[in-house]
Amino acid sequence: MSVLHTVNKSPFERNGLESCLRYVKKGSSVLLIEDGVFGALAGSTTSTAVKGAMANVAVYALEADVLARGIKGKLLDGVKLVDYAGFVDLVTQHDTTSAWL
Amino acid sequence: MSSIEVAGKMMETDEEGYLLNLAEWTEDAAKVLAAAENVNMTDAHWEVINFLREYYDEYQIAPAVRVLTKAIGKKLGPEKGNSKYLYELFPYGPAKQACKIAGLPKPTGCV
Amino acid sequence: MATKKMLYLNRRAPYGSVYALESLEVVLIGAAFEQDVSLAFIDDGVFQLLKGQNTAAVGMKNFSPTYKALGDYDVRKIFVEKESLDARGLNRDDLLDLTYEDENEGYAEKDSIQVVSRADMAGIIEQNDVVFSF
Amino acid sequence: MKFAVLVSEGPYTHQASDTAYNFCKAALDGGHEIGRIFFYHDGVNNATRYTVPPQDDRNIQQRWSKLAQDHQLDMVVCIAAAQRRGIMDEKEAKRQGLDGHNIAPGFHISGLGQLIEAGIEADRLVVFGD
Repeated sequence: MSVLHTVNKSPFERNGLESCLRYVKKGSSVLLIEDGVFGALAGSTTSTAVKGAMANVAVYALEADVLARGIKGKLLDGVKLVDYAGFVDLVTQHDTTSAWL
Repeated sequence: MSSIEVAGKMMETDEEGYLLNLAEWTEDAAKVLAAAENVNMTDAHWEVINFLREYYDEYQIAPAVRVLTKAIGKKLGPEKGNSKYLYELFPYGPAKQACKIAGLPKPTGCV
Repeated sequence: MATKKMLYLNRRAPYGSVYALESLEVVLIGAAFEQDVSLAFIDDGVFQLLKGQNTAAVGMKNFSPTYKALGDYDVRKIFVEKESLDARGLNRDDLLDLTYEDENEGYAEKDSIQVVSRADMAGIIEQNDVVFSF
Repeated sequence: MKFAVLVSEGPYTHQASDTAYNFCKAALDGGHEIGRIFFYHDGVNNATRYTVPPQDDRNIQQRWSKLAQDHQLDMVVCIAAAQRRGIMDEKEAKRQGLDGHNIAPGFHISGLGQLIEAGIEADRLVVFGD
């Protein structure tokens, strides 16, 4: 079964993203929302881990949260942006959703 | 706010008659609480009340009715481990009525 | 009603926030629905199951004894991640003894807690239809 | 597809209820069904009608109430969590001997069983919290 993992915490404050990345399996996806979008920053202390995960899973970020925080130009290559409708689509495309709060 | 009188001492209860300070509970309080519910306390009632108190002491929760019936059946015999028996003793339900008499927290009404 | 595989994913320590307590409340109510229930404890969630909790001085209710009632509620699959224990200097002996009675084997008492590896935990998370995160 | 949504945080402090709202709206606009929105933990605070944000801020409670009205949504507030945090409907306030109630239109108070049931009946459960 495929899982959509949502992460809503900055990786610089909490370990939700780090923890989540330990459990993602091929075919699953990670969606960064709220402060979780800071996990998509390029050149940060988390970038290597996120890039590593992208070898197996797709990493998305909620565009509204990226824009709100002014980081659209600073994201890792390969992170895909979605709007809320895209978020809904991702939920439907995976068998389960697991929130890393 | 209401109160009941137990052996000369006033104990506060809420609108539905549950003790506010559970630490005040005594067997005499149970008798007064039961009388207010028109429950005449027999040995069979005490068995259930004591069981509930022991369960709460050990696990810090009042057991769900199906857990209570199963556990009572195991401890006091299968003829007592059914909800019919418990509802005969406590017509308004073992969760609400027996917990009130036993001095356990008021069920939140969850389910 | 269909039976679903439901996972309660616990990642927080007790007392510092209400999530552990209110998660346990969901589990107890949810048990009445007779679904295929598992509990997973990872990260700080493993602190919920520590023996020897004493809340007297903080003035909060100690709800750790309630985990021992889970067997009565037919909650029998409690997975604790070994790596999370290791990272915190803990092992199985530091955790509560949680048991259930197996009616198929003469009501023998069995351990509800299974300490599993991170790799196994990833598989457990993936097998569920519904994940409640707390 | 039929969704169930769990909102575990209150309004304004965390973004969770904003995200939940935007998600629900997008799902409904996309032709999906929301079987139930369940408010738990501090999430019950979304349901007080006594929130008065400044005029240039969003009114989170009113937004939920309108969404519920427009789409006949079932928005349930957990009774145990609500009692801890002082969210009352008329019936509960009376049962508890309180002098008023504060639940907003479109929300109703019920048990945790409604969360489990929502999880069973929906195709997907999505959790928003802190």
